[in-house]
Amino acid sequence: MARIGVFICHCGSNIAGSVDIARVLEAARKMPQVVYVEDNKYTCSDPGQASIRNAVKAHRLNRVVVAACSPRMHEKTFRKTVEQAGLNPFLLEIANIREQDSWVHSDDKERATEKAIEIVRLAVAKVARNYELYARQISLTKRALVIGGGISGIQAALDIANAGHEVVLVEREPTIGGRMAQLDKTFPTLDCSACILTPKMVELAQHNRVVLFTYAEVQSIKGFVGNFEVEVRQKARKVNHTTCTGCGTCWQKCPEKVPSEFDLGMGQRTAIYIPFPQAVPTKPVIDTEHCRYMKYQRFVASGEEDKKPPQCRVCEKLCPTGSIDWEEQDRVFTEKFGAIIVATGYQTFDASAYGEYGAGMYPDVISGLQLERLMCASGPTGGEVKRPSDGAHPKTVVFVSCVGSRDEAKCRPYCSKVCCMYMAKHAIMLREHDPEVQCYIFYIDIRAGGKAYEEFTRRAQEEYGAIYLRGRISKIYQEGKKLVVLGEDSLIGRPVELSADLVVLATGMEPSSGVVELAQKLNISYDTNQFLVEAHPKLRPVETQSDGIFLAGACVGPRDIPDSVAQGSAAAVKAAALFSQDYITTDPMTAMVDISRCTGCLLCTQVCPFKAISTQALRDGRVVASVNEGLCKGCGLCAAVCRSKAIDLRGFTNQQLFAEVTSLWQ
Amino acid sequence: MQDKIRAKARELLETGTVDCVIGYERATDGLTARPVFIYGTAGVDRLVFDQTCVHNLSKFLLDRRDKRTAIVAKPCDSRAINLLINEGQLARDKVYIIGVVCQGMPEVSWNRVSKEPQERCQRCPQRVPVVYDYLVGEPVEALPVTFSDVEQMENAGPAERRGFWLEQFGRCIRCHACRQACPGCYCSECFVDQLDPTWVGIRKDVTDNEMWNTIRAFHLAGRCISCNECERVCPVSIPLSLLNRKLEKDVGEFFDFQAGIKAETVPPFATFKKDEHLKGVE
Amino acid sequence: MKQAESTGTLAGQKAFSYFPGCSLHSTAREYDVSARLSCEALGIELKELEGWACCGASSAHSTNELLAVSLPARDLKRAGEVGLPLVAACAMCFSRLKIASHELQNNDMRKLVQTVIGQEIQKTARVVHLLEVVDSRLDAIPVKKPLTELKVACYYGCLLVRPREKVAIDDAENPQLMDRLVRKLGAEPVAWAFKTECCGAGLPLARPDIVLKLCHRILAQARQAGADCIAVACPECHSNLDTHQEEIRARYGDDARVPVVYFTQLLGLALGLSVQQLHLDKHLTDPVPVLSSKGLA
Amino acid sequence: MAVGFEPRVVGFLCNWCSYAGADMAGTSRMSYPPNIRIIRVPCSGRVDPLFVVKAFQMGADGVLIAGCHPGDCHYTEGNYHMRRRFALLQPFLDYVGIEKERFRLEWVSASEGKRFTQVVTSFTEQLRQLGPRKDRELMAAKGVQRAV
Repeated sequence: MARIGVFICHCGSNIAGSVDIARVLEAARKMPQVVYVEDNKYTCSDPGQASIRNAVKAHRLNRVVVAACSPRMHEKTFRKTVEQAGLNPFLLEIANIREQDSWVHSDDKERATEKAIEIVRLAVAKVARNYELYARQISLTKRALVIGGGISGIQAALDIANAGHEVVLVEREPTIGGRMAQLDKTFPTLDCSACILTPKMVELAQHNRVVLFTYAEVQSIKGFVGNFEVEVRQKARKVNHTTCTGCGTCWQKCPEKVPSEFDLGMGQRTAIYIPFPQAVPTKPVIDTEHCRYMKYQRFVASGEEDKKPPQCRVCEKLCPTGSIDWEEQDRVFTEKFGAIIVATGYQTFDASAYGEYGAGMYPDVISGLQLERLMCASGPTGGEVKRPSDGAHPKTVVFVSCVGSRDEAKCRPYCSKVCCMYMAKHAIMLREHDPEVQCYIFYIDIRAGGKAYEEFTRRAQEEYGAIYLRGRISKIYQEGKKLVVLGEDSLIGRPVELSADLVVLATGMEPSSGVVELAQKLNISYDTNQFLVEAHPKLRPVETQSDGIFLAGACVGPRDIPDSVAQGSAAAVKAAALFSQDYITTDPMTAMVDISRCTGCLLCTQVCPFKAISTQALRDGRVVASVNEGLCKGCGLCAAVCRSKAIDLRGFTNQQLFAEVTSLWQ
Repeated sequence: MQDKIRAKARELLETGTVDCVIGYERATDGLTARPVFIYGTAGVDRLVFDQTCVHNLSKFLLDRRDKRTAIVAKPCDSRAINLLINEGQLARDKVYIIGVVCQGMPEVSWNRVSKEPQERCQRCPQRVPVVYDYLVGEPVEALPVTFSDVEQMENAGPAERRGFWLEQFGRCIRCHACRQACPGCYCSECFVDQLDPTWVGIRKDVTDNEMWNTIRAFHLAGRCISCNECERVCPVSIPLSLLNRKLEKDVGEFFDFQAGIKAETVPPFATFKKDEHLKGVE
Repeated sequence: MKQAESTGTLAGQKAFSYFPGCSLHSTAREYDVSARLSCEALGIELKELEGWACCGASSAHSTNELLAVSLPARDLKRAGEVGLPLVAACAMCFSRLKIASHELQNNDMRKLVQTVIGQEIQKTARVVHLLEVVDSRLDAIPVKKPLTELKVACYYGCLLVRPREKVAIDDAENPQLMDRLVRKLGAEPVAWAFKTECCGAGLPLARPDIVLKLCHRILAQARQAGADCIAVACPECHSNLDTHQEEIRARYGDDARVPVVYFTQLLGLALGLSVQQLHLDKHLTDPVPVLSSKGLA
Repeated sequence: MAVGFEPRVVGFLCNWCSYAGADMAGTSRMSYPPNIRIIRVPCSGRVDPLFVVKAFQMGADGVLIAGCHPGDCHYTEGNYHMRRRFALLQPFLDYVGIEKERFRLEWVSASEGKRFTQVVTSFTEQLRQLGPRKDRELMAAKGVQRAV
């Protein structure tokens, strides 16, 4: 039998001013199972709380209703109060008679009072059906998985490792470093990108608490916070990395040349390769599609006889350690983690979507990232800026901003944030490479929010002579050796025609390919632009709706290096904070299954947004639903769709809600 | 038809493909049919099939979940089997479906068979079972679906509709025969029988009856396969198909979904589309 | 108002209401003739819309928005009553009809238009361009005389692809419909950047300097891309590009001459029709020499 | 319209958006008719049609379900499920004579105190216009007996 105490708060005059407290007290006294009522000036004050504690003891109360402000305000406070009084904290309900009554009906005391009585009635009806709930403690694996080895992932992995926890970093490319490794210099300081990045890459590779899996991908993910089980697929490299010393003989001698992905087609690599000289690990992989011996093997397997291609196998012959392993296959292994950090980063927008710019049609229309490779001293041209068509040194360079950014027609409505800055950087660096270069930059707005960013873009204009023209480009076409650029200077309202040697499209950022599939595996959400969605855009920017899964870097949205690094560190702290506990305490308001009622139709498993419901086979052969409390977030979708009412939600049970509805007509 | 069913049943029992054949036999009035369970070849000749075999037998399969069973299934019955497979109640490989082509069934009651097919059969598009292992009868084309009965009710004024249904619900005696006959109603403990909370008052009051009938219909939204057994067995002749068919119509219109057509399908309440525009929802 | 049936496939459609428009009955007769003959050869029935009137192009649409919708609205209503999709060959007519059917979806606009034309619009026809119709049965075109070795610069102009939300039959910057057709006919569509560049539109009388400048660039680019001829789908584009070539040569000094033909003429040629039937000998910059040189005329 | 008729409205508000939106109306000292009784649910998707029908059975003049805007669900997709359920339930109840004007699904975010007051005000006003439910009269006319 419930013994309910009702505590009505005046909240000074906030409630008492428009609600007749005496009448509410009187009505509450008559409600079923209510054995004690009292009112307080301020129930949340120390004396108010003490009064609740005393009444619980004096009147042997086992349920408490506090009629006061919104539960969003003080539910936690009063739960603690009843807990101090020796009750389970979930034997409390709040009747919200301030935000949802006295404050909105201050003009009608009579009806505000009536409403307050009914609000209390609802709470009494509900609390009578509350029962003790206990948070569960779940053990956790203090080991983190970082997906993506760009600067953000590297930072996150290093910070977690330095905090004393084991980290596994999975990167799908043959090297870590990500997009930052492709940059020549970084704005606004013009630090050499490799000079600041490669030491971090090496530090990571050598860290005794870090395990690095490059050329590997996450295949599947099961489990929940503290207890993830992740299958990782190590793609076949055809090179034994334990014996390989990275001497480089193989990739220097390999005869097969293919366009380099790392150099974005501006240069070539061999079929056995490392993407760039400072790659980590500095050990090669064999590109099986282009390797001559692999082609030969495929040819033999196809059964055709004539014109066999050469067997090659030069790398195998020259390798001093015998590390070439033609038989190696993809390998899948399972690892356990307590937290996952997603740092899958971005790729640049494919500018061929803009027919008018001629990307892909004219060799001298290139992207910003391609220009980085042309300027980089360790790039394909040794840092000499030569245009792709004829190797000439461009003297007039036109930049086009917002290619794949701020353009709803291309389904890229967002600003990519870094392009304005890198265009200014390029203008400065091109002048430094060759003082005769004249840069024209077509922009929509100059977005240079950031420390020393605005100053940087001004320097590009004032000291390096870049000419900024506000307007969009309508067309680019080839005329002889020149590219004719048609556009508009919208500040003077006139069309502009420029003859350029090189056109650089400031392509924007978009999420890396495959991120949607990964998000689906992780069961985290992504937005219409396929960027991953944070738990709260302001207050929980590196968390997701799934506990234990964190986000860092440009997979969340366009960001520059400092922001990506900061987020990597932030996500690392979140993971480390999780690992500072010995157990994870779960919210007890989760779903539960009455197996005697469950028919096994499993509609609940289909609607659960968190994949928290799985199945369980009973001894009699029936298959019924089973809730994983670690995954359940307590939305109650399952309870609403269950026809036999076999699944219910603690804290918002069928009994409680039903009692609330019916109490209104008592 | 009957001969083919018997021959198939014999073959299935002889070869041990199944342990039992669920079909129809002649009832004691000598005119109509009733369900029969045949366990051996000796009983095979009891099987009949004609215009009086109105019952949906599929629900009997639930008592034989783990045993290999053959069943005589008309088109609507076959949809019920798909539904049960979809909802994990049956395994396809345990069921051998002897499908029969159906031209519509007459009204049948004890010792009486109507000349015209029942109204529900006149509106039924399916003439050939949607799933079967063996088909009896020549396939014919499906007919267009019509909802003129539902539309007529929709077009009546709200007060007229309310009056009509209050009268109908007022007559309900809460025998729950509709539930017992329905292949979609297989809950081990129906919400109407639950006591805490007592979802539906145990009084035979019109409001409680309304609760029962509307929620039962809604539990079959996107699941009802239009066999109309509920209405057939209703002792007070409440036009339950009018409720079920309203939901069938809306489910078809809103979600382009028909229950029981395929076993592998995602029912409308198990999924959603982010950008769907649904009538009445802003 | 019933929405124009917009979802059906064009491929299965045998008969269309045909909206020739004023140009195809006068200066662009060769477009009309070649369109009709080609369609006949393809088994497409064109039924000229009875009582069609001005589509609202040029003067109307640049001076009075309501008039520019009301004029085609009347045509759309008539076509709606016929019940067949309405096909236009003239890009201007197509653009006006398409925009009007878009505007009529707006209840307020429709009511206003109804008071202007004094008729109630219950149903309008789906508006399609002839290029879309031909494209819908591309695989079924019975090519009798492949246009081998003919290099064609496909020029779409602006009206078929802009504005994107209301009209576009293809990508606005690098459309492919005509390129696909030309390739199917055995010719080679050249890659060039001026497919949808402005030809100067209705300005040849008011500002011939602009028209000459724009056309010069288009013609020069087509030549530079190696085109033997330019294919168009718009009488205005045709007139601007074809009729000013001598003036352009006089003004700019370079020989940018290149024949300009309608895509329907190329289509007809490949279907086995003769130069004379298709009026290919009526253009100011004569395409016959280049066609003869490829053995096509 | 009945004189002095005050409809009784049951509102199921999702904890994360609409309940907070109702709180926001309070903290901003906005005002709306006091006819609504609010039941807090974790998510609009928690609302079982049973609760809605029960409320009408008990005599509610109107039922409001309010949740996060599409795309904003705290549980990512609960409101989408509710939207489907509502899309079927509202016309179905209308079909059995509980007018569709009596049952609403609205999206109210935590910051939309203003919108919450507008929703409640317009809903209450609509129900006032509609008048009380006529079940009793209709039953009398049809001779349907109530249980005692």
